Amino acid sequence: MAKCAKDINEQSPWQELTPGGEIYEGGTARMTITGEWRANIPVWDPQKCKQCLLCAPFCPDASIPVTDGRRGEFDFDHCKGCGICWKVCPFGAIDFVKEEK
Amino acid sequence: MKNMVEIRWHGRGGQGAKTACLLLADAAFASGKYVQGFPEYGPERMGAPITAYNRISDERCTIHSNIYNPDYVVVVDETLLQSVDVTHGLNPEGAIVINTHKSPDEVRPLLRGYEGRVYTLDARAISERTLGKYFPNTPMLAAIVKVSGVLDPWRFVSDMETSFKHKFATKPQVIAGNMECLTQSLKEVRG
Amino acid sequence: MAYNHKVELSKPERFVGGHRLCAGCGAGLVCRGMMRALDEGDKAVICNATSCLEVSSFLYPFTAWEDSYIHSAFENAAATCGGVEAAYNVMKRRGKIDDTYKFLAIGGDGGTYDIGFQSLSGAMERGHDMVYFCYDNEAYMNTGIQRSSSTPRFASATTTPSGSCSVGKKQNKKDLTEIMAAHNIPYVAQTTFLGNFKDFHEKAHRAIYTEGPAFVNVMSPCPRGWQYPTEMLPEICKMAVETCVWPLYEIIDGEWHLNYMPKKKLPVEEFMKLQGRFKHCFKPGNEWTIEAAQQYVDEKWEKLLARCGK
Amino acid sequence: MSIRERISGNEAVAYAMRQINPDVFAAFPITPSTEIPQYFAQYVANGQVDTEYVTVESEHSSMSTCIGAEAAGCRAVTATSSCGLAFMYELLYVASSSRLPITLACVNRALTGPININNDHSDSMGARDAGWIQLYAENNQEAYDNYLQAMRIAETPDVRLPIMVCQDGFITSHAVENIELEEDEAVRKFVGEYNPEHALIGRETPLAVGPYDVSPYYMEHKVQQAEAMKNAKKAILDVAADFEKTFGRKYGFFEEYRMEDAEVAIVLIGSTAGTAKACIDQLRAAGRKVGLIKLRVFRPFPGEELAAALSHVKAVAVMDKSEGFSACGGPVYAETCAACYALEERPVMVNIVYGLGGRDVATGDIARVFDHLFLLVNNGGKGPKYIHMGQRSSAPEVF
Repeated sequence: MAKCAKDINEQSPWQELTPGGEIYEGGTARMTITGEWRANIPVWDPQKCKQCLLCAPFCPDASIPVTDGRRGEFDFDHCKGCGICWKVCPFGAIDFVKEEK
Repeated sequence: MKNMVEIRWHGRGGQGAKTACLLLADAAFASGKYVQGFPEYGPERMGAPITAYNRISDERCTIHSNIYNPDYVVVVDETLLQSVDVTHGLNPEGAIVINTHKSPDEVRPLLRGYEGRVYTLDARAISERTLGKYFPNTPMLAAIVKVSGVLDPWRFVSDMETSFKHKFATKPQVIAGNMECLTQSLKEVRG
Repeated sequence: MAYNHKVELSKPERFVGGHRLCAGCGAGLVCRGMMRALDEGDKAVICNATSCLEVSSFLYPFTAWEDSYIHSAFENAAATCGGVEAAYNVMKRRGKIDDTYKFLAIGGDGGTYDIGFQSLSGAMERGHDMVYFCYDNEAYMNTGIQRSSSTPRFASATTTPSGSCSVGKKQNKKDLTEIMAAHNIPYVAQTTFLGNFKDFHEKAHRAIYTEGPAFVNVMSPCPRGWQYPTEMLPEICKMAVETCVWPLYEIIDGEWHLNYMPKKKLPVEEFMKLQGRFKHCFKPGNEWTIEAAQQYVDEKWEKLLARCGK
Repeated sequence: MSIRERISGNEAVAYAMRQINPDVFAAFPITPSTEIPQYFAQYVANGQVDTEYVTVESEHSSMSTCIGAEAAGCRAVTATSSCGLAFMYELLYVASSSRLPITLACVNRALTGPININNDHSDSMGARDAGWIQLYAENNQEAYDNYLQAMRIAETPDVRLPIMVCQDGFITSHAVENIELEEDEAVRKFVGEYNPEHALIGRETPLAVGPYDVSPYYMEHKVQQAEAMKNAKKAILDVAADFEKTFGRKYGFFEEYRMEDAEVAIVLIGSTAGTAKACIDQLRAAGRKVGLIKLRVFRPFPGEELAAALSHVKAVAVMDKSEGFSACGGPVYAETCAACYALEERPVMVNIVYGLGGRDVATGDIARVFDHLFLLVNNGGKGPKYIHMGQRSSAPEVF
């Protein structure tokens, strides 16, 4: 039986799935690339950014990583492009533009 | 079924007929018998007529139906005689015991032609005298033990003492009254 | 301890990206904020009512939660949570575990105000040491924006659509926060997403670290159901508070505290005009709806002020 | 050493629960199972158990509480009847599909409506497809013994399914009878500890329970559940064998009573089996070859074993204490017929729906069933197959 989400997929036979659909580890949703849903993309300008971190708690997709009180580049694997961060940035450090794919 | 005795109790909700039925099962169990004690349930509340049953035998009885042809019937409340056919199916070789101050001959006309033995006991008087309150179930329990002969009466009294000591461990002062109630009841059954 | 935004935001994420909530969904913000309010080192079990959140955050085999999580049904998150808490108590008593666990139930307004209300009320009355978070987006969004008892009057929902003979939902919103306060539990609060999330964080933290049952009602806008562009969420939350449609307050051990007094209470239309679900209210002839909405908000606000001793 | 006692079926189950000292008990009263949480509350009040006793506001929440507690790694138990079980219906499926071995004492009562508090099997039969193991008892002894075996069956690693331990409301639940109880220590040793590998709390890794399962996974998870139910058959027999070795009383999927050379037989569930045995003894004494199969296990359904046991019989009356409203027979009949279909020579089979809402069944009623079976043997099985017994009627009926 597969113990890890990474070993479970839509080709797995029933014998390999966890009973009752249990999962024995946290945060496996990270494997889902929801960044593909995006039509518009936030663009962060570290030069303009004052590291106030007002954007970070407003991201529904936890896609503004913060380490030791400073934000980094967006997690584009999971950012769905809602634009909230762009709206809440008081310093114009985030732009929100059509994404070229 | 070897030596099986079937008993039906008639009472009113709240009077203790069910308790008496279970106490009889307890007493018979204590004397080494196989027992069943079970009430017939409805949604009724205090005061409504209720029925309870005992089967007592020397080997396990597997039957789980109500009792339709009892060997004995106990009537815990004489006012039921007006409304309930208490002798229905009662074995003519058996007997009925009724809680009343009247004599057996006085109540017989209310028994819809039953021709078997009739016993009475004034459970109210005994209960009020010995317990200071009206608890008809203890006297009627003694009465059916005596009438049915299903248990040795004096063995029963001693078993009950053990049971009362357990039941009233926190208020031992009531044990003597209960014992007195049992012994007087055994003596005063009229038939 | 005073709220330190940078410290709180630097904690490891306990509700991670990759969940399948809509872009801009308020529920994601509740989950992140709620989990951030846990002290590091404390473990948690999340009990989730069937909802948008549930189907989006634990789609086999992908869980967005770093902590233990259980979904059982739509109407029983609180009772399920009570069961987990009961298990914890007995395991602690029998010396089977050492860790500290916190128990968080979460449901939408459907699973909280409506179908899960009995379960919630029962769990709160029994006094389980747990917090129930309601992410209140004011309709059954998971099934397609049907009205709930939390939907405000005049909002258009798919079962109370506006039309030539209808101005949307006929009834006012149920005041669940007040009902929960009437349970006389140690902590009840309502909040939403504002500024640096201080109000939300402090309430969530207080709720989690209050012994006994606690309830936090979070207004959580839904871009699809409320019909607004996703990026407008912060503005809508701000207007909900500035118009007093969604006042910020908490009840600690029976004492009512107002957490925010708008400098100038804005007219309710400032909140309504941002959302397509109230669009019909702004049509000629329907002015009365806005007046009625204003009157209702005013009455509720005055009552709240009185309760908070203002 | 067994303890000779006389207690009711409800007290027997409560007594077993006290001996096991489960982790969590979720309690809500409903007639006729109410006494179980009452007895247990007294054990809690007296410090005889240290169970977390949760007095919920409904059966819905009692099953929800059990689900939470069991997933958290605990033994969770509850008791209910009738409408209470129906109110849990959705959660019964959650419990089984989440593979949580919860133990539920079901004191069978007619399912409304009209409302009725007396016994039949419509409550648990309604839940027969919910993925729960179901054991049924004839008397208080079996209710007690089944309860002692339940957790070990349910918690078997390749089973992990919830279990319902059923007995007949009032008929056994409220009837005081002789019983042999076992010593506390012996019971605790037999039942053992529960330490599931994964749990919501107290483990190195977190556990997530109850996902949204898309189509590419759902069927696989259902097959797992079906396999688990098949595995339960072995677990039931294994635990029964150990129970017999430990306590001396023998159990299987069903009990065959005087079936060796029986020409006709009855198949039924629950307390009526005792009444039927008394009737069979009388008929046997008169030289009539009659027998009984009393089903103890209805889920998993022991189809092959039951068919084998009926293979030599000429006519069978399958007696259902619940109406399935299929218009062609009750659930026990349907499953027994399906099981016997594989036999090369099948007995004549009829269904008798009886005892609904506490309608009493006496030995005479059973005797009439046997009479009817002999009639069917002689007439080649002609006549109705779906029969009700015990009702008043203005038209001629089989019974």
